[in-house]
Amino acid sequence: MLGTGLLQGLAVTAKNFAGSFHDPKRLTTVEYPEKKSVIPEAFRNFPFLVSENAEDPMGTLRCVACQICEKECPPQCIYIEKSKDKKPDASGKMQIYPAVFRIDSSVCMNCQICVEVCPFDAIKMDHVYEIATSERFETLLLDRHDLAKPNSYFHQIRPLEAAEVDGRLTAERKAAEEKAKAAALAKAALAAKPAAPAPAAPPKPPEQA
Amino acid sequence: MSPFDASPLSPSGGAHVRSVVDEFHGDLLEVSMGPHHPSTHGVFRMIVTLDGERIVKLKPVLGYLHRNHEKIGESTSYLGSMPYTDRLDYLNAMTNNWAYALAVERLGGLAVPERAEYLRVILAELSRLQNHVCLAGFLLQDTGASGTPLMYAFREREKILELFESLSGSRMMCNFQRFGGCRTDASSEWLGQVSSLVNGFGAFLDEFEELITGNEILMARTQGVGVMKGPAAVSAGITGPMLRACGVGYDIRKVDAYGIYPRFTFRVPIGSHGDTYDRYMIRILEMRESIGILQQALRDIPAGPIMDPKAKLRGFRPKPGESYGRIEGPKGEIGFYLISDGSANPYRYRVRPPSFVNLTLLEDLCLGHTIADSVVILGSIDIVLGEVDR
Amino acid sequence: MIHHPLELCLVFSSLLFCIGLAGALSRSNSILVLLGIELMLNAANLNFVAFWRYGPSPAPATGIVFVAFSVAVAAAEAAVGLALVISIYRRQRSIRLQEAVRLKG
Amino acid sequence: MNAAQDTGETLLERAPQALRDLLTSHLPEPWRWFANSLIAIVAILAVFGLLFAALTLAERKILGRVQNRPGPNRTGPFGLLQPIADGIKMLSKEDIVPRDADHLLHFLAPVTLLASSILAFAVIPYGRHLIPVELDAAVLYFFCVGATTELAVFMAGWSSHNKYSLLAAMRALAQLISYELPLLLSWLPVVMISGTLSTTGIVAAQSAWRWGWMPTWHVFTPWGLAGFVIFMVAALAESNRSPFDLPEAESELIAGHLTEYSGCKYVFFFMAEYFGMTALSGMAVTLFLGGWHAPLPSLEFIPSYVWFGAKLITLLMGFIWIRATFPRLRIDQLTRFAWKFLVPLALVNLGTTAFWSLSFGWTGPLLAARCTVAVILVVVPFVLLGRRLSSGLTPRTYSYAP
Amino acid sequence: MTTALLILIALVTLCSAATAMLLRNLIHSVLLLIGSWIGVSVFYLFAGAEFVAFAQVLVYVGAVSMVVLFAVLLTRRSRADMAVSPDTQSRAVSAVLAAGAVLAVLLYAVLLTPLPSGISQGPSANVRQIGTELMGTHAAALLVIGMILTVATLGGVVIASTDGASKKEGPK
Repeated sequence: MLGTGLLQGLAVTAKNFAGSFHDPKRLTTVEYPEKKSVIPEAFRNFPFLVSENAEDPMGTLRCVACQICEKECPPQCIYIEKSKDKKPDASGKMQIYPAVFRIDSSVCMNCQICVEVCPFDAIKMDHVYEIATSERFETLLLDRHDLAKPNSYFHQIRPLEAAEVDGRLTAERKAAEEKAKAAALAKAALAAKPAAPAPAAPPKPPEQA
Repeated sequence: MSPFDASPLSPSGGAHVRSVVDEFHGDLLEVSMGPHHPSTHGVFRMIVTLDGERIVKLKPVLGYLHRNHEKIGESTSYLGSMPYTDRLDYLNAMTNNWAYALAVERLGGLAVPERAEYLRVILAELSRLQNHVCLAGFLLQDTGASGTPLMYAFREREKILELFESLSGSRMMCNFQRFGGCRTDASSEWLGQVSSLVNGFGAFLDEFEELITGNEILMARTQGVGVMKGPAAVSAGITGPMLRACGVGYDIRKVDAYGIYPRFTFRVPIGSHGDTYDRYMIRILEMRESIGILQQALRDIPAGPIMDPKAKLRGFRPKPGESYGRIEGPKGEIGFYLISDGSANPYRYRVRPPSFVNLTLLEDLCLGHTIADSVVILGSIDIVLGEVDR
Repeated sequence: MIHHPLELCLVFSSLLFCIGLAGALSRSNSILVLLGIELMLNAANLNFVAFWRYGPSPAPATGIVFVAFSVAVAAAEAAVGLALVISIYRRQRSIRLQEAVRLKG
Repeated sequence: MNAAQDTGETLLERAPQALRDLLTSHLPEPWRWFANSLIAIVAILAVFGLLFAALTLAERKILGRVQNRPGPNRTGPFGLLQPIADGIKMLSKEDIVPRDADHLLHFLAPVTLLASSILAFAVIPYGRHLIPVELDAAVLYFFCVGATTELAVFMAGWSSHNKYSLLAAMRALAQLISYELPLLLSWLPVVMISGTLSTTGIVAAQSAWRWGWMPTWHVFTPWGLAGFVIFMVAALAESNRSPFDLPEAESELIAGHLTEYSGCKYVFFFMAEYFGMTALSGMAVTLFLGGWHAPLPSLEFIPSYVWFGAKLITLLMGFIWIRATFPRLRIDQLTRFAWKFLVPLALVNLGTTAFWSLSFGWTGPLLAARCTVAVILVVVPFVLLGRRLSSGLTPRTYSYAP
Repeated sequence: MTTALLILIALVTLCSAATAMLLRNLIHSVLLLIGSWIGVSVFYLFAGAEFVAFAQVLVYVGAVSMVVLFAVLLTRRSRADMAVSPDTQSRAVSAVLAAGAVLAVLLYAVLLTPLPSGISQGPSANVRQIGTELMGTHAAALLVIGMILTVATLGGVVIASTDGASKKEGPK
C-alpha cells in the first residue's frame, strides 16, 4: 500500500532520534575542543627531526644531512644544506650536520616517505594537528629549530615504535663500538708492525629499516 | 512613467541588457551548473540547456581539478607516485594504491607474500564498503533527503576510516601499499576490530535499507530515470557497479582473478533495468557481498611476512618494459599503465580512471529528463573529481 | 458634487470599466487584453456590491450571490482564455493578436 | 457556547483577558478597542516570534539528533542562544541586490511574504476567548491570505534575475496551482459538518464528548482523518517544506528563489516559511484537532491555550520529523500526486462527508453500518488511487552473475 | 471619513489598474493588476461584503493571477518578450477615445440618475445567509455555474494540452 515505505522510514528516524540520547553507538560525535578523539599510534601528520637530548636539540640531531629524504620527497618540500664542519653526534662520532633543514609545511603531504627512506631514524612523523596559522609564508616554512623534537617526545607519541628504534640503535652502536674496539685492537696490533692497511671503514647502518 | 520602468530590465535600461537578452534567447534556458553547485560532487560543471525543466542538451566541462598527475608521475620515482595515487579517487586510497602497486609489481617481477595479499583484500573490501555507503548517502542527499542517510553513511564510514588511520596513519591518504607487499603489518587487535565492524555492518545496512530503500519517493525519483542499456555501456567502456546495473556481469575480481580473489566465494549482483535505482541497489548488494569476502579473509588470514624480501624501497629500477595493473575498484576498473625505460622514473605513466570513463555517457543518460534528475543521475554515476580531472 | 456613496461607487466602477476597456482595445498582447476584460468584469462586480450595500431596496444577499457567480465565471473565463493563449503561442510562436489571424491551425 | 465554558474557567484560563483588561479598562471606548487590538498584535508577534526562534533551534536540534549528532550546542547552555546568534549574524550581513535585478520587486517580495504570513494568524482561536479577530468567514480569510505567499515566492524568483531563481519561480507557481485545490477541498468537509466558516464555530462544533470521554474532534471520524491527512500533505506543499521544498531545492537549484537574497531579506523569507508552517498547523488544529479543547474531560482544568500550544507544537514536530526522513519529489511527480491522488481523494471525501452528515441520526446496528461504510469510502479510494499512483514502482529483486 | 476612505481605495485601485494597462513589462502589469484586484476586494470589505472580498482575493490573487503568470512565463520566448512591443499610436488614441466616450455616457447616466438621499443602513449578509440563498433561491444558477466551471476547466486542459504533442518539435 502507498505509504508503507514512508512510515518505515519515519520509524527508523524516530528510533535514531531516541537512540542518540542513550546509545553511545548512535551519538558518535566527539565535541572537539573540549574532548579529543584518541589518536592511534600510527597516526601521521607532518615530520619532525629527532634529537637525542632535549637540552641541546641542535647539537644532538640524529640527522647527518645525507639528503636522501630531500631527494625522495615526492612534492619536494624538504631543503637541506650540509654543514661545512663536523660535530660529534650522540655516540661521540664526528658527523656532518644539517646547517639548514627546512620543510615547507604548505607543500608537505604527510606521506611518510621521508621517514621510510631515512637510514638514521632521524626524521619521524608527528602527531600534531592543530597547526593552523594566520600567516601564509613565514610560519609555514619550518626550519630545523622548529622541527627538532627530543627523543622523549617521540617515546611519548609512539611508544612502541620508539622503543623498537632505540633498541635497534643501541644494538647498532654497541656493535659499532665493539667493531671499533676490535678495529682499534687490530690497529694497535698492526701498529706494532709497519705497513698497516687503512683502518676499517666506519660501520655502515643497514640500508633499510 | 512608473518607477518600474527605471529598472534595468526594461529595454531602455542600458547596454548590458543586450547580453541578458541573449542569455535568455529562445524558449531554451541555458544553465551552468557548477563548478560551484551543491550537487556536482566537487568542481564538475554541466552546461545544461533546458526546455522548461527538461534537458535538451548537456555539456560536461571538466578540468577544474586537473593537477597534472600523469606528467608528475613521469618525473617522480616509482615510490614517489604512490602517495599521489591516494589523491586520485580520494575516497579509495587503498584500492588506488593496490592497482598502482600491482602495475609496478608486474613491471618489476615482484611477488607478494600471502599475508600481504590477504591484507590487501581486506583493505580493498573495506574501502569498497565505505565508498558504496558514501555513494548511497550522497545519492540520497542529491534526491533531497536532508542529510539523514548521508549522516548515517558517514557514521559507519568513520569507523572504517578510523581503522585505516590506526593501520596506515591516515584516514584517507593511506599510502599503504608498497611494491611487493604492504607498509606495516596489522596487529591481531586490529584484525579483531575489523571483524567486529564487519559483523555489525550487516545490521547497519538493514537499518539503512529500512530507512530509504522501500521509500516510495525514492523509487519514484530513481526508477526509470537515467536508463542505460548494456551494449551502450560496454561500448562506452563503462565498468564497475554502473555496468553491472545494466545487467552485464563483468567484475574484474572474477575476470582477472587478481590477487587471491579466486579463494573467496562471492556473487556478482546484476541489475535488470539499468536505471538509477538499479545502480543504487547494486551497490547495496555489493556491500553485502563484500561483508562475506571480509569474513572469509579475516578467518583465513595467515601469519607471515608482509614484504617480498627482493623488494627495494629506494632506487627501484625495473627492467625496460611495460605493464598494466588493474583491479576492481569500488567505482569500476582502476588501472595503471606504466612503461619503464630502466631508469628510476617511469617513462610513461597513465591512469585509467573509472569515474572519468563512467562519466562519458552522462549526456545520454540525462537527455529528456529534468534538471532534478540530472543531479540524481550524476550522483548515481559516483564520480570523484580528483580522479576525473587527475 | 458627489453626495452619495453610491454615486461615488458608480463613478469608481465606471472609471475602472473604462480603464479596462481602453486597455483591452489598445494592447495587442493577448494576455493583457484578457486582463483588461477581467478588469471590466471587476468593475461590474463593484456595481453589484455597491447597489447591494447602498442601493434603495436592499435584498438580503442577492448582490453578493451575484458577485460570487460572476467571480466564478471570471475564473472560468481566465482559465479558458489563457489556455487559448498558450495554444496560439504553440502554433504561432507569438501571442500578439494581430498575428493570430489564421483560423485554421 | 457549551456547558464546559461555564464550569471550566479557572483563573489561569482567564489570565490573558484579565491582564489585557487591567491595562485597557480605564480607556474610553474607541481608544480601548484600539489598545486591545494593539495588544493582540503585539502578543501574536511576540509569541510567534519567540516560537519561530525556538522552532529554528528545535529543527536543528531534532535534525541533529535524528542524524546522530548533537546539533547546535555552542552558544549558551545547550545552544539555547543559537537563534540570537543566528539573528545577529543574518542581520549584520550585507544586503546584496544583483545589478540586473528588479529592485522594487526584489524588495517587495520578502515584505509581501512576511506580511501575508503574519496576517494569517489573525483568525486562529488560540484559547477559549483568545481570538484576535472574530470573522464570519474566517476560514476563507485564512486561505485567501495564504494564497498570496506563492505570489511572493514568484516575485522573489522572477525579480532576482537568476536562472535558478526563475526555475524556482516556475516551480512555485506549478506547486501553488496544484496544491491550492486539495488544500481547499480538504477542509470543506469540516465546513459541511460544522455548518460555519467561523473558526470559533468550528471549534465549538468539536467540543462535545462521546460516551463521556472521547472527544468529538473531526480527526476521529473517517472523513476527518482523511481530510486531516490531505490537509497536512497540502500544507507541507503550501509551506514549501520537505518533501515538497521544490522551489528552494538545495541540491538542484542552489537555493531556488532565495539564491540572490541575503541578510535581512533572507531572514524575512525564513521567518515567513516558519510562520506559514505554524499558521497552517494552527489551522489544522482548529479544523481537525478540536482547537483548544482538552483531549479528555478530566484534563479541562489545564488552560485552553496550553492545549492549543501543545497540539500546535506536536504538528510542528511532525513537519520536522518528515523533513528529516524523506527525499524530495520531482516537479512532475509533485503535480501528478496532487491532481491524480489528493484531488480525487478529497472529492471522494466530500461524498463521504455528505453520507456521514445524512446518516447523522442512525443508531444501533445502523451506527455500525454508518462507520463501516464511511471507513470503506475512505480506505478503498486511498488504496486504489495509491496503487495507480505507485504502479510500476516496486522494490526489486536482483539476480547474480553466473 | 467614510467618503475619504472610499476615495482613497478608489484612487489606489484605479491608479494601479491604469498603470498596469500602460506598462510595457508584462510581469509588472500583472503584479499591478493583482494590486488593483486587492483594491477591489478592500472595497468589498469596506462595503461589508466580507465573503466576496475573501472570495475575490482567493480566486483572483490565488488562482487567476497564478494562471496568468504561468501563461506569461510559458509564452516567453526571451526575456525581451516580457517587455511587450509598443502598440501603435493611432490604436492607443482610438482606444482611449472609445473608452472615453463610454465613460462619458456612463458618468452622464450616473450623475443624472436621482438617488435616494438618505443612506440606507445596508443589509448585513453573513455567510449563513449567503449559503441559504445560494442553496435556496439561486440553486439552479449555482448548478449552472458548477457546470460552467467544470466544462471550462476541462476545456482549458484540453486546449492547452492536445496540440502540444504535435507541435512540440516545431521551429525552435
